[in-house]
Amino acid sequence: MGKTFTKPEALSDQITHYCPGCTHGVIHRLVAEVIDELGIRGRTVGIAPVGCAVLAYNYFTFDFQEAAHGRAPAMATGIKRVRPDLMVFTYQGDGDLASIGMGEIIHAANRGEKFTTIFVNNAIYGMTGGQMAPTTMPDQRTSTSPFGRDVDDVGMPIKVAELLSALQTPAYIARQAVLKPKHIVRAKKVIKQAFKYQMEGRCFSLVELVSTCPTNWGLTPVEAIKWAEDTMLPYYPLGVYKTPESS
Amino acid sequence: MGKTFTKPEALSDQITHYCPGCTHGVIHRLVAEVIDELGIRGRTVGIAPVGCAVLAYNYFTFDFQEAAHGRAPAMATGIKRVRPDLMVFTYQGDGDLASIGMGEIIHAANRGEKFTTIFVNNAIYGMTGGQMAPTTMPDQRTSTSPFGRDVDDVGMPIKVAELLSALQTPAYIARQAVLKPKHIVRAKKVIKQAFKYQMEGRCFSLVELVSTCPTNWGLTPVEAIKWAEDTMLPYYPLGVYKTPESS
Amino acid sequence: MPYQYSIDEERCKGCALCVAVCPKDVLEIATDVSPKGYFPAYQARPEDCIFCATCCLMCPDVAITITESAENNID
Amino acid sequence: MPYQYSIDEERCKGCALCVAVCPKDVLEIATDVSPKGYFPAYQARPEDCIFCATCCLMCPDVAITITESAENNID
Amino acid sequence: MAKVLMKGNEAIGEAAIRAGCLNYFAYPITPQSEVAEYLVRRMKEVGGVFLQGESEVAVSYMIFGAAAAGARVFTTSSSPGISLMSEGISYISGAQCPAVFVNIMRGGPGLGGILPSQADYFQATKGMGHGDFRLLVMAPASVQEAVTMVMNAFPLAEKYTNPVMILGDGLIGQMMEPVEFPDDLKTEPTNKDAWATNGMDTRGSDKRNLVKSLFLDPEALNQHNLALKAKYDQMRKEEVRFDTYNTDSDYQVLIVSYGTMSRVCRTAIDNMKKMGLEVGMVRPQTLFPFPEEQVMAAAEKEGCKVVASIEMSMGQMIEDIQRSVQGKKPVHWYGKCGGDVPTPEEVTEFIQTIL
Amino acid sequence: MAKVLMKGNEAIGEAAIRAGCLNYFAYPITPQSEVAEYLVRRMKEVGGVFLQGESEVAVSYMIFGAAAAGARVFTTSSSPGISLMSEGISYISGAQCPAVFVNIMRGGPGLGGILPSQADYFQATKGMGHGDFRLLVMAPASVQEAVTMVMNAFPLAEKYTNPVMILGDGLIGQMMEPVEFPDDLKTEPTNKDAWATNGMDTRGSDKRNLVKSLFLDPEALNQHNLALKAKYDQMRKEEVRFDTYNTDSDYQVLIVSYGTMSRVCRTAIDNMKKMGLEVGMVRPQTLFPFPEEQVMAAAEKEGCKVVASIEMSMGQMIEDIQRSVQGKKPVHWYGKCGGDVPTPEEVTEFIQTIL
Amino acid sequence: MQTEVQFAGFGGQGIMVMGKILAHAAMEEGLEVSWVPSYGPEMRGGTAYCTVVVSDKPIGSPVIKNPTHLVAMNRPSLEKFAGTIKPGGVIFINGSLISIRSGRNDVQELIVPVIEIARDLGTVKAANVVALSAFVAKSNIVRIASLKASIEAEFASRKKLIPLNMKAVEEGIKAVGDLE
Amino acid sequence: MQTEVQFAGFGGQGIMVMGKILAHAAMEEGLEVSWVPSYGPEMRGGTAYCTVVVSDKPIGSPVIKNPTHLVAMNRPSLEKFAGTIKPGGVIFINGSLISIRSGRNDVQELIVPVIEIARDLGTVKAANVVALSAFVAKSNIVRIASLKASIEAEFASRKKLIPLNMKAVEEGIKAVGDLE
Ligand SMILES: Cc1ncc(C[n+]2csc(CCOP(=O)(O)OP(=O)(O)O)c2C)c(N)n1
Ligand SMILES: Cc1ncc(C[n+]2csc(CCOP(=O)(O)OP(=O)(O)O)c2C)c(N)n1
Ligand code: SF4
Ligand code: SF4
Ligand code: SF4
Ligand code: SF4
Repeated sequence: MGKTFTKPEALSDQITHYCPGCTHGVIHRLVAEVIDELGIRGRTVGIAPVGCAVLAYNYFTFDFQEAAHGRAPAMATGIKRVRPDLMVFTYQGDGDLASIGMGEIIHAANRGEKFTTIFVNNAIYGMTGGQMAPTTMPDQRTSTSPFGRDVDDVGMPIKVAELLSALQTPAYIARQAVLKPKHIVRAKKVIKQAFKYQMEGRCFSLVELVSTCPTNWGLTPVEAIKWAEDTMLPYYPLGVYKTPESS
Repeated sequence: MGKTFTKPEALSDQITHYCPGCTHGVIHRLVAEVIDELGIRGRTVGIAPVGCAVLAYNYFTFDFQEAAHGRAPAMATGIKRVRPDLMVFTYQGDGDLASIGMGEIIHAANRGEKFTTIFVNNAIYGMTGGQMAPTTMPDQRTSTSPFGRDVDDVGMPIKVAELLSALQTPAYIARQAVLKPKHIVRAKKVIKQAFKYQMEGRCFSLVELVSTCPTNWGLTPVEAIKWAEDTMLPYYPLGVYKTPESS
Repeated sequence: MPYQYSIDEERCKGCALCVAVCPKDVLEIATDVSPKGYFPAYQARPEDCIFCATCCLMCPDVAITITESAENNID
Repeated sequence: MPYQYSIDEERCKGCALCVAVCPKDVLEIATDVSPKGYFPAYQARPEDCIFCATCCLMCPDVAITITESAENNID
Repeated sequence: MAKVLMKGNEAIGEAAIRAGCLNYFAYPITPQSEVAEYLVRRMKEVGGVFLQGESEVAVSYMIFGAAAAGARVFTTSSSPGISLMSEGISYISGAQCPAVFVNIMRGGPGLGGILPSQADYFQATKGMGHGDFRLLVMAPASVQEAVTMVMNAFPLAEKYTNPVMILGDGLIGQMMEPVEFPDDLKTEPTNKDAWATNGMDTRGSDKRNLVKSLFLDPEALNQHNLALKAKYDQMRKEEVRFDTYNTDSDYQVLIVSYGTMSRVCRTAIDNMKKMGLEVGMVRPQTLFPFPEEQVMAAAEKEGCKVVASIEMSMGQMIEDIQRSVQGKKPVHWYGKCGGDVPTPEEVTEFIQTIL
Repeated sequence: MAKVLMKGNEAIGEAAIRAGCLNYFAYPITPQSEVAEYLVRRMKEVGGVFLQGESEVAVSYMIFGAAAAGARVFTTSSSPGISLMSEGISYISGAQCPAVFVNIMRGGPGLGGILPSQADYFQATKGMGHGDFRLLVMAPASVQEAVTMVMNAFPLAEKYTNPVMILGDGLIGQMMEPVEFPDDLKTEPTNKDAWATNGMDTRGSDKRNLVKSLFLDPEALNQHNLALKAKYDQMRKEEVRFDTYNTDSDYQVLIVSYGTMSRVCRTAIDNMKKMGLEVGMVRPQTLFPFPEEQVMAAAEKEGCKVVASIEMSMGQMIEDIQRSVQGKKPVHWYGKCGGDVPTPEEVTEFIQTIL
Repeated sequence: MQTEVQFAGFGGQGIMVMGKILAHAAMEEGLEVSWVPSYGPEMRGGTAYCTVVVSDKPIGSPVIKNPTHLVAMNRPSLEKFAGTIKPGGVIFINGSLISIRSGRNDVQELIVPVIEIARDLGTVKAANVVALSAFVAKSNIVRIASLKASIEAEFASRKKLIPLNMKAVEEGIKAVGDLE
Repeated sequence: MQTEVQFAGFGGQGIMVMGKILAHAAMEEGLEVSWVPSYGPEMRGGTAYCTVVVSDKPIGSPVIKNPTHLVAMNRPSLEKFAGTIKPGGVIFINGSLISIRSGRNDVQELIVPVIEIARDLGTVKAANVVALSAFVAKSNIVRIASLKASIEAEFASRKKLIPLNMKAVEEGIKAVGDLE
């Protein structure tokens, strides 16, 4: 009935620079576990974003590239076009993917580039000290929305999974969370499915993960989990939004 | 029973540089008529794209700015934020808006910037000699898809009206055509409605117009109309996709 | 009939879109070239014109105008 | 019982997420600071641990490991 | 107004407001995000415009659109963000609109680092984008000077209808120093009716204005470029600013240095004086136009043996110094480019090696 | 292989393939779109990769990703498009990946025009992006030379793990001239296992590779920049290329000119010879590294009174000439920057005015 | 010895191809050549120009202010370039579309109604080859054999057009003969 | 005369504010000041440093390799900076968290258990003000009056905290007295 648990091989021993309770760490582990289970570590190339995960390459034990802010999907396109046999994933935050990188992710998805995107939605810019992101919730206070996000002034939070699902090209698009153990179990499943579609050369795949940034939210890790559940989950419904079969 | 017809005041006398039968000319006229009818010529600023319409400013009789390729929505944002009283519209082709300018149009729409976009979808890059656009139809031959657009390689044509309608911020989004007199009548209606929403400071508004590029399609103007009706209209359904009321 | 119909040879690029949409089949494309190097449209059967302005609506180059006028001369 | 449970003081950042998810309320946060400057988690009631690995699942820092082992010593 | 202790980034934001610039568009990037975090509140107080753009590319065109509509407008960013504005700044220069760009430089190339650097000298003074254009570039050496330069930047941008860049290293943005602001607020922008697309009704004119950079006729484009060149030549005549230190001494070495680096050099010069070694310094305050004659004159001075370009970059300003000195004296380079500002001790050590 | 009559843009595409570069990413822009229109067919024939990116920004990162994965890759664009690659090229240089960028220059700034220009000299040779990096820049004066330079560009990019830029004016792309291609195809890229992220299995190694430009530790970033500087210094030593014309005569004037402009000068020099006026020319084939010593030597030559920088820009290369000549001779500028290439007659006229 | 030919006309008259065929022929004769197009927005619909430079030594400036010869396929082109041609050169005039003359007495004018000739051959499309052949026959810049070879190369992918174009060459040459 | 103070500790200990209060106080005394933070990713969670330079003439280098004084709020900071301080300077040691000593005999060490003192005042948050006050009392860089005024200015927006902090100042000064 009991279970053993140890660090996956695709994950390095390095202690992360992430803040206490930051769920980036959980997501890193899930990706590493999937890569181990699929046995693709030797042909995987990860692409780190510019964001708190900029140092992600220190925490994985396979080839990595470091992208410019928002451009990871273009780099992944470059790799997959010249080396379709490599397994490529981008790891991007919401400022990276949904703000400066919007053009790149939409076009990569629309071309059906055969790589996988792990999209970490923590509703804020972590790395630079808590500015507003396109995914910041209505009335959420950030360093550039100190009075709360005013949707009349800057619009509604962008639902990336839904937006990308509106494209015509077949793809696998899912949203999960890493707030509770049950989410984490499901998150791993969809991440694995996303990589499988890539292995089959089927389609572009993206997994959005509702995540936390206790530091810039000004909450304890436990409070942050609660806030994300209460505030983000109702606006960012979890589920599989698109599959190559459905499209 | 009869009707009179003369050039609107907002349109200059200059003969356009457009190819014979190019529907850019029709769209220019409709915009000019709407501006005359709303009596806003004196407070309107148009923004020309980089594309065949780069010289659009020669054909209108009010203030104009010339944007960089794809960036008209950012320029319009700049104007509206500092001068909300001005009536601002961008005039953009499909390469301009849907390829290089995707990030700018999505974010302007999502912030709910209160300007109007006239989006000319002619399924190709006209100005530069007929390269493939994100809106190029499956199997359509262009100078960069000489064997026809291969959707397995570069994905499906992007449906801009549908994509922008997937955003959460209230907006007015419609698609019409300028292929037949009946389309043209309707097109003018939606363009007028778009400007009205702007006048009321209600929301962002965009009108996509299914248009032609006889020259780069390698067809006569009359054949081009036919091709657009037969090929484009089924894929790009006409109608109003979103209103501030509906959202 | 108080309307005056005219096609501006300077503006017409001979695209023939007007010809295609005219409900009364009034218009045709000229056989000789205009100063601009195009073969312009003209009213081959002006007497059939009902001044519905459909051609005007279609013309991308605002080459056609219909104005009211006392006498009925068509050029 | 063939499992060995351990929390690596070097890795633990004291976020308490494990504490929050433990179904048996086994874990608590220490009152004294670790060499890393954090207040790490520890098993306050190891005897209640059912080795469900829920804490491992939740831990962002892979600080908790459960391995099989002959003897049952918990540190 | 009394002295206040302020962080450079915040002082820059306040200076813009004091200069009557109530319009700010920007995208966050270390080490200058505090400008936005300061202005998001201040602009609300003064009824100005604050918008976080989706990217630096977009921001550069928001600036273009607003400036072309006749507004006084500025943005701030740091090295990678400025690179993304390359095309936009070229367009704004070509279209002759006034705007102010602040670059709080960080280490490069690429992602580089976030600590102080001066490695964008070439970009700011020469190759900011495609085509023949120049920015008027000012380099502050203290928070107070940053304030003064920002306030001067707007009238200069409007005088030349050309973008002006404030080039500061990370420390200028991050340091806190006492600053004074003039009390009078210059909230009235200059009249731009002659060219701005601010609406015909606004101007009460029925002549429409057009802001563009396209000139399809080659002769027209050539004339346009000659007109731009004339503006840059005028800047060379009228806008050169510089400062000197210990140049009345019989210096054997002339240092040319700017920004925070020049302050380190000042300390080094004091130390060397104590050691009996006289070193003079010319500190360019404008990097374009570069104080060519002044550097030449200082280098030619009797007794000066060598010239040293001391920069937090791998040898960029040295090219302008070499052009200025025209081989009259040997020109050496010393610098570091990783974020550690060279110390006075290191500068002193280097100076001794070239003597 | 026999001579073929080919348009510069197509010859450039073919040259890349002959150089073993089977990967091309680009975004259309006049006057170089024919490269893509040629390669979309050829890449299919040779089983290479062709992709039209959504923007030049994206293309620069497709190039980065592909190069970092160990592929031989290139792109082509024109002035505004190159500006949009500014950040990307800085990243690629910082991450030390080999890649080739072709800029078929058009008039600027901003949208400017689409006719030939050389106004991106500063950008290519100095301020391409933020941070301390240089591109190796080659400037062809004929279609055949464009072919040769493109073919040399790839090995050079790989030798220095640094981007190389081919800087041609619009005519180089649009002209048709006879060209010869070597028969042997260099399809085997050099071994990049030491650094490329081509997958551990591919390398049969369990050491992972990492391609990045971030160095948070200031000393590490400084060392990194020193290492880059060392490469650029090596280029200065080993890669300078130039050509001369009529320099064995007793010329009174030395012209420095490159690209199509230099061919106009050659005709002008012939004409002036007939008029009894001897003029020599140094034609830089590499703009970085710039042939400083060669220009200096040619300028110092007995009898040479003045030096003339003749460029299709408003005075950019002249700064490198001034640095090189170090005041030994006066340096004048003549140029046009709208698309009209100055004629031999105009050059002759100018030369007479400076004598 | 260097000769420079300015080709000019409407878009769609095959101006660029004429220049290319001549340049190719000269290249095959071992001469140096440059073909310089006018490119730009005037391309769209409007006019089309190109210049061909042929020389026995490396070509300096490919940009020519005063060409030695002109081939004018429509009136605006003649009006624009007639004055720029060097004395002694050949000015070819498409008689089918151009009623006026160059107004130069220091050049050799060659007027051929190429459209009619081509129409008689079965397609006006061949008018440019008729014009080129007549011009070559007059100016002797390349041998007729080289011209033919070059045309064959140009139409290699559309072989069935070759006989027609060979006829066009003959007619072009004949037209010159008839005039002399 | 120029003095330079290095403040160092964990993030969250109020290091930056200590420096700011000192700099502000010196400014109000009409002196030149520069406050230079360490910024960068180490911010996140980890350590926090800042340097304050106070001088009677314009400040040259704001970057100081060998400061005259050190205020070390945790052990790593003391270990890192103890060796860099100029002879004769003051090294303040947060006795509550630091068991070791600077190992320097050419400086004046000042060890105060600021956390306990602050806790007695009601909140450990005040520890930094206790430490700063003790350090100022020892180093005399600014007058206590200026220090107090500066603290009042710092807490102007949270006035109710001022009395507590004034007590903290007194306790800091007292702590130094007790040691002498
Ligand atoms: C071109 C450019 N612009 C801005 C930045 C500054 N920057 C670094 S990370 C970041 C945002 C990070 O937020 P997000 O993508 O949400 O990731 P997180 O840190 O929250 O995980 C920004 C704006 C940069 N490095 N480069
Ligand atoms: C940065 C930049 N990239 C590319 C170009 C070249 N360019 C000019 S117009 C154009 C596309 C025009 O196509 P579209 O937007 O569909 O408008 P159309 O001409 O079809 O009306 C391109 C790629 C440019 N001018 N600037
Ligand atoms: S700042 Fe936020 S996202 Fe970044 S590491 Fe800390 S908690 Fe995680
Ligand atoms: S190229 Fe196409 S879009 Fe452009 S003017 Fe001609 S027909 Fe219209
Ligand atoms: S539609 Fe207009 S342009 Fe076209 S043929 Fe008719 S009149 Fe002429
Ligand atoms: S979840 Fe991990 S890091 Fe957090 S307290 Fe528990 S063991 Fe420590």
